[in-house]
Amino acid sequence: MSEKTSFAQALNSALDHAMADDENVIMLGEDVADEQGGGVFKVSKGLSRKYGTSRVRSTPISEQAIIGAAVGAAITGMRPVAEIMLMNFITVAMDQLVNHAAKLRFMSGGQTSVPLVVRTTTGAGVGFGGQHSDMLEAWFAHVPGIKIATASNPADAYGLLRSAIEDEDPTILIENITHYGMTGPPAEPGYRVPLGKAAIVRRGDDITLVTYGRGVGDCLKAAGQLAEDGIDAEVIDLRTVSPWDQEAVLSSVARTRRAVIVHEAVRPFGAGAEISARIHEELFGDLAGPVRRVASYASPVPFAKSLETAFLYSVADIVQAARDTTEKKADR
Amino acid sequence: MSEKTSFAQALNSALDHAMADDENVIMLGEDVADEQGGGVFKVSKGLSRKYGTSRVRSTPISEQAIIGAAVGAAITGMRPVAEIMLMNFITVAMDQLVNHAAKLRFMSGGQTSVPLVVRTTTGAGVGFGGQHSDMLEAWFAHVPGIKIATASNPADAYGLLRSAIEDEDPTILIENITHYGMTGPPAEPGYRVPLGKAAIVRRGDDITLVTYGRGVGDCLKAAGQLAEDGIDAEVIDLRTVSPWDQEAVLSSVARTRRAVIVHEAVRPFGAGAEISARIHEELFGDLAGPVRRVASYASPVPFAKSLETAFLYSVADIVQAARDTTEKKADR
Amino acid sequence: MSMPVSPPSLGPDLARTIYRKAYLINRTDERFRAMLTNGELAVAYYPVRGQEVIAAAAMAALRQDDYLVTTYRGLHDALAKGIPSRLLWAEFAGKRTGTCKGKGGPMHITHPETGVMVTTGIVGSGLPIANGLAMASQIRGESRVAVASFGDGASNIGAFHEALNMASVWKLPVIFLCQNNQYAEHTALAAGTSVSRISDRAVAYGMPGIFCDGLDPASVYEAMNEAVGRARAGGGPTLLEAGAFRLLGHIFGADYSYVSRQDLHAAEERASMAKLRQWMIERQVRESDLERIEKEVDAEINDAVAFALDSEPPDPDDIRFDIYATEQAA
Amino acid sequence: MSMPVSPPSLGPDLARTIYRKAYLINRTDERFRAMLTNGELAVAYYPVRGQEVIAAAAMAALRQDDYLVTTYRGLHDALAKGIPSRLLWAEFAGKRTGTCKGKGGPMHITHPETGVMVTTGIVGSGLPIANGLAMASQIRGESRVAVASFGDGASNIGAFHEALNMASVWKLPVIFLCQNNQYAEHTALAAGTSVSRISDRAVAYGMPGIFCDGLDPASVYEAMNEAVGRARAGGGPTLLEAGAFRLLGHIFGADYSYVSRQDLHAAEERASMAKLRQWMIERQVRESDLERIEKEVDAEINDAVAFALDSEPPDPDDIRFDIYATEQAA
Ligand SMILES: Cc1ncc(C[n+]2csc(CCOP(=O)(O)OP(=O)(O)O)c2C)c(N)n1
Ligand SMILES: Cc1ncc(C[n+]2csc(CCOP(=O)(O)OP(=O)(O)O)c2C)c(N)n1
Ligand SMILES: [Mg+2]
Ligand SMILES: [Mg+2]
Repeated sequence: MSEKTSFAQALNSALDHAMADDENVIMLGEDVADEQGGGVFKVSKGLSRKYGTSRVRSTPISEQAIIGAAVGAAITGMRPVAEIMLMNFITVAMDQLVNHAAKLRFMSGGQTSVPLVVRTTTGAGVGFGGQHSDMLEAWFAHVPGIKIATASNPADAYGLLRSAIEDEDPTILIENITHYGMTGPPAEPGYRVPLGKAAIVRRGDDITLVTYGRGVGDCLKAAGQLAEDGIDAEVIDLRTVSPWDQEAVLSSVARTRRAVIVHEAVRPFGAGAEISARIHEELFGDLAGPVRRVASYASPVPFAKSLETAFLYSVADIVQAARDTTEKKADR
Repeated sequence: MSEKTSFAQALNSALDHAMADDENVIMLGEDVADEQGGGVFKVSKGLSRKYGTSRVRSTPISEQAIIGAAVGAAITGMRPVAEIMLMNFITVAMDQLVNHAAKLRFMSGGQTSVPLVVRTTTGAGVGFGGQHSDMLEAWFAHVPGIKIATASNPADAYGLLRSAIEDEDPTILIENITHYGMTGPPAEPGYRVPLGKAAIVRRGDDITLVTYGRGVGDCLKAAGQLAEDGIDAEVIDLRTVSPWDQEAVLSSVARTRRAVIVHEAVRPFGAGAEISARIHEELFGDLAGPVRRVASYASPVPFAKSLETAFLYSVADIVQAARDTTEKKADR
Repeated sequence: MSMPVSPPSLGPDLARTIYRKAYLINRTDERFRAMLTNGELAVAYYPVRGQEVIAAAAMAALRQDDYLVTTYRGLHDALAKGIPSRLLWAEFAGKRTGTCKGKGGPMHITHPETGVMVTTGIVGSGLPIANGLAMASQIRGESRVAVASFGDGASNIGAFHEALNMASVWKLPVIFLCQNNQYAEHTALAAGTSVSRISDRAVAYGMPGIFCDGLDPASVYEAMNEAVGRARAGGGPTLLEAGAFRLLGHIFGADYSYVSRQDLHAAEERASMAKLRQWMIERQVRESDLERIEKEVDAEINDAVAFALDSEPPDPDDIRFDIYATEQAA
Repeated sequence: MSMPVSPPSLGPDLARTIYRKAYLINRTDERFRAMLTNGELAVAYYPVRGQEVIAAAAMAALRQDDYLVTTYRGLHDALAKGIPSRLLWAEFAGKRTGTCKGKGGPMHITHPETGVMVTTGIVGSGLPIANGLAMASQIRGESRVAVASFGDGASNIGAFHEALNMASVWKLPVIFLCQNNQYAEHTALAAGTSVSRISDRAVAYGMPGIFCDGLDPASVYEAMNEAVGRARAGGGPTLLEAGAFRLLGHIFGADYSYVSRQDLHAAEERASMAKLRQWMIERQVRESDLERIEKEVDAEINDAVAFALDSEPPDPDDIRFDIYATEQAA
């Protein structure tokens, strides 16, 4: 148990254990079965050999049919895990997710649950350019009935995926493409990350950095630099973007009186806007300065390295925003 | 010119005049030609008879093909106006809009423009239920490269549509399904509503109500009620949701020190969050109280009248939020 | 359209069942439209007149536990699959006693007990979902089949294509039932569709493509029965097209002047209930049986209408529930 | 696959043109992979080895102002359509001097001067866009045609279906060129596709479906020429499938062990440049001409590589431009 595990291995174990525990768990997606390589990021490696190609199905290139099949199976009580290779490809399956998966419980008056999971990956920084790198969590956060989450370390990836599979509602899990090789302590098979619950990954008293996914590592780095200036930052990993843990965030910020929200998605109309708006709504009189947001530049994701770097926010941006916020307070 | 015109007629005139002025303007969508009724809301009535079915094309039920064809034509320099009958159907065409229309200019290094317009309608209140009523403007506002706008009266509908057609970038125009019959003064053929520019539709000093589309009428009603309490509300019609007129909003709120944002879309992660976050970011020290948001209930749109009414925000909600904001100030 | 003598499998018992369903559909549709006309109800409604026999005969080939996914124009399918009239009427009227507690409405009827799993308002989206139902049955080794009912216009949308290809590759127990009523909203078939027979598209998926006469109970029943049998036996999917003609405008109240009075009268004549009645009598169904069925159905509808009108609308507070499995803070 | 004597339309001039294109593609692909191997470049790259002749011969049937939409696996198409090597190499290397100023990269090559309007990374999405190009030509009364190039796996996605139906109904001047290389990523054709010949799907759209041998310049050229001629003459779209075999893994560096060495060697043999050379010589192209072409092309590539390597990367500030027509506040 002291061995380290990679993000990809953690996901693989979560799928493996979930399939072993519950025969209603099935998988489908492009190239996910072993004959097709066990997933292009090897997350489903070995699973079709172990559980058969009836339960682990490589699909045609047909994302609407993939999600639709998952929806149909889910309302009969199965727990499908569908893989959409890259998040941008979810754009061809929005109807099944938004008009169907998210709404069938409500529109049926509670008669049909849609306990499906969509795993997908994305992220800038690997040179995949404009159509393979987008972070679209804010779209789904705006859709009542669906949940969206993303892990920042292998153990949480395990725990979130298992929780999502066991959850009665449709959940989208975003895996950051830069994370697969990241290693960390493995999770026990019983480990679950409850949906909707944030984790305080660093305690601090002077400012709250609210983030998720890739932002967690960056915020921890920023917190280290801020500590050198005597600024003691608390770092919150939301883990679930929607529904998000308002209580954890608000109680932290009520104490620190300052907050910076960090995410990889472009800033305008991103998830950070809701979090910022809520903090101001609830803690207006208590804040020492405005909540800041650090996010990527509002353009499509560029190809050339120099531009991709200009696109992505940096740790320095977080540090700067945090300093601005704390200085603002000194001004008042 | 003193005659009143309906919203639908205004849109029809805008299309008519644009097609007369520029032969690159074409239309496509389900049932838009006269043989198929001139559009299910009659917005394109008479146009195929006038300009021919080569320029005004009824399409198969194929939203990906509709938007794709518009994208292809646009990059050759045509100015296609595509109709997506109801906004929820845009979910099957997200790829063409988000991965292509929004990005081709950037990804081509500026070689190809995508001057297309997508007209679509939606809105709760007419009993169309969960899959025909969603307001999805926040999704597109989060996509750099695309613009999204919506009018609140017939003349603006004319002016916005004409501007959008003449614009070099892809623009989505949302028509509220409850608006088609609304009448108002017609626009002169030269009238344009510049994209990205808000209108102050009521001047006031005590609070700024920021809204668009259906919210404008409701905010004006609320402003009337607030006036009875001695609260003088300014009402801003954003008209373009993205890119939005930050200057107009910020300079108004800088003066009134209070703001309420109103939209029909559900509140969480809606467009109001960005506006709220920006106001706080820019005017933190000047605000008399937190910016409030009034929006619809975070559920799918229900069918039964009693539930649909519970879903939609009401004028009373706006009044209440405005009072809360002004009272909050008294407290401090 | 001729009405050939049916093979023995469609005997009087089955014929009676089909007549009961068809009559129920026909009367329900008419009653509903009458109530819309006189203002007792105000709901977007997609009439099913002209397609009664398709639903009645096709669903007669299914078991109660077989799955169905249908569309906004789905009253006939839902009734034929067996949803109790009271529940359906109450949902159409937006009442708390309806199948979906008034939350879904006519476009989103769901009733798992009778296998009606999804009714969708998005053209074509039911087909991929039907695959999922069929896949669940296949994985579990059940003999249940899934049916996706959809229109001719829907065969032009991407979801149709993806669903048929996937069903073929996986040999799913699913029947794609295309009710070709010649129109997609106000667009005639040829103006939007590159083939005149939707079932010809089956070639592109390596699956059987069958056309049947949607006015002939035997033609529909036999074709459906064969497709269902193949699916249950592991033989994979079928694209089954039933020819019909939409006898009313797309949606209640819509213009329908684009069809000539003459063509319409001829179509109405072909699809008349009197003709169906005559067909039943030729199939050895007794006149007295038909009369009994009609009486029973009329009473069922009266009862259902009264039930729906008497029922309470949802409480505004109901909106808080059924969004997620556990209630969330707003 | 046999290489029959071609009809007179493919004479020595055209043969030389095709050879030049094919050789350029083959050498560029090889050089690019060599540079990836030795670390001079680090880019996601989808090799085109085995599909050189399809692009070379198909694009030889087009005019420069005809439109092309291709995919991530599009190096061959882009070169064959005529994009200057320098611009292409510079874009692949992420330089400011590239076709797209380094903003697009290899997956998004655009060069309107040579008709390369869109290169998409989304499977199938190019087909609806090609319709739009063709529609523009049709409305303007031009004789330009549009070509959508895509893979076998793409024929299973919804956009393919919608595009072919629309093109047929509107008789658009578009050619759907399916390069069937037997694989979609790591999924073999039969594992994902319900037909073994993609061109058989044309029946579902009432359009001609033609299969040609993607290793035979004459077979490809003749089929393409016929389709282009039909499109220019107002005869509507064609689904043209060119048979091939992907000679390398899906993406540079990907596992390809799932194809047996034996099958792979046989396929490599069939698709060897030596064989193409031999074919040229049989077509009365002189050895000395081939040598001259090869020398010129080798020099062109050397020049382009040097140009790309010497060019500057984009300035970080360039990100602000080309998002909207007029620069916006961030
Ligand atoms: C994706 C999508 N596009 C458009 C619509 C609007 N619409 C509703 S019904 C309809 C026509 C469908 O025709 P067909 O499939 O033949 O079914 P029918 O109504 O004739 O039963 C259209 C276009 C929709 N509901 N969904
Ligand atoms: C909509 C979508 N789904 C999935 C992918 C990932 N993907 C990239 S290439 C590819 C295989 C495509 O196969 P094929 O169409 O045969 O083209 P080939 O790569 O063989 O040229 C897949 C699945 C994608 N780019 N877009
Ligand atoms: Mg129809
Ligand atoms: Mg392929």
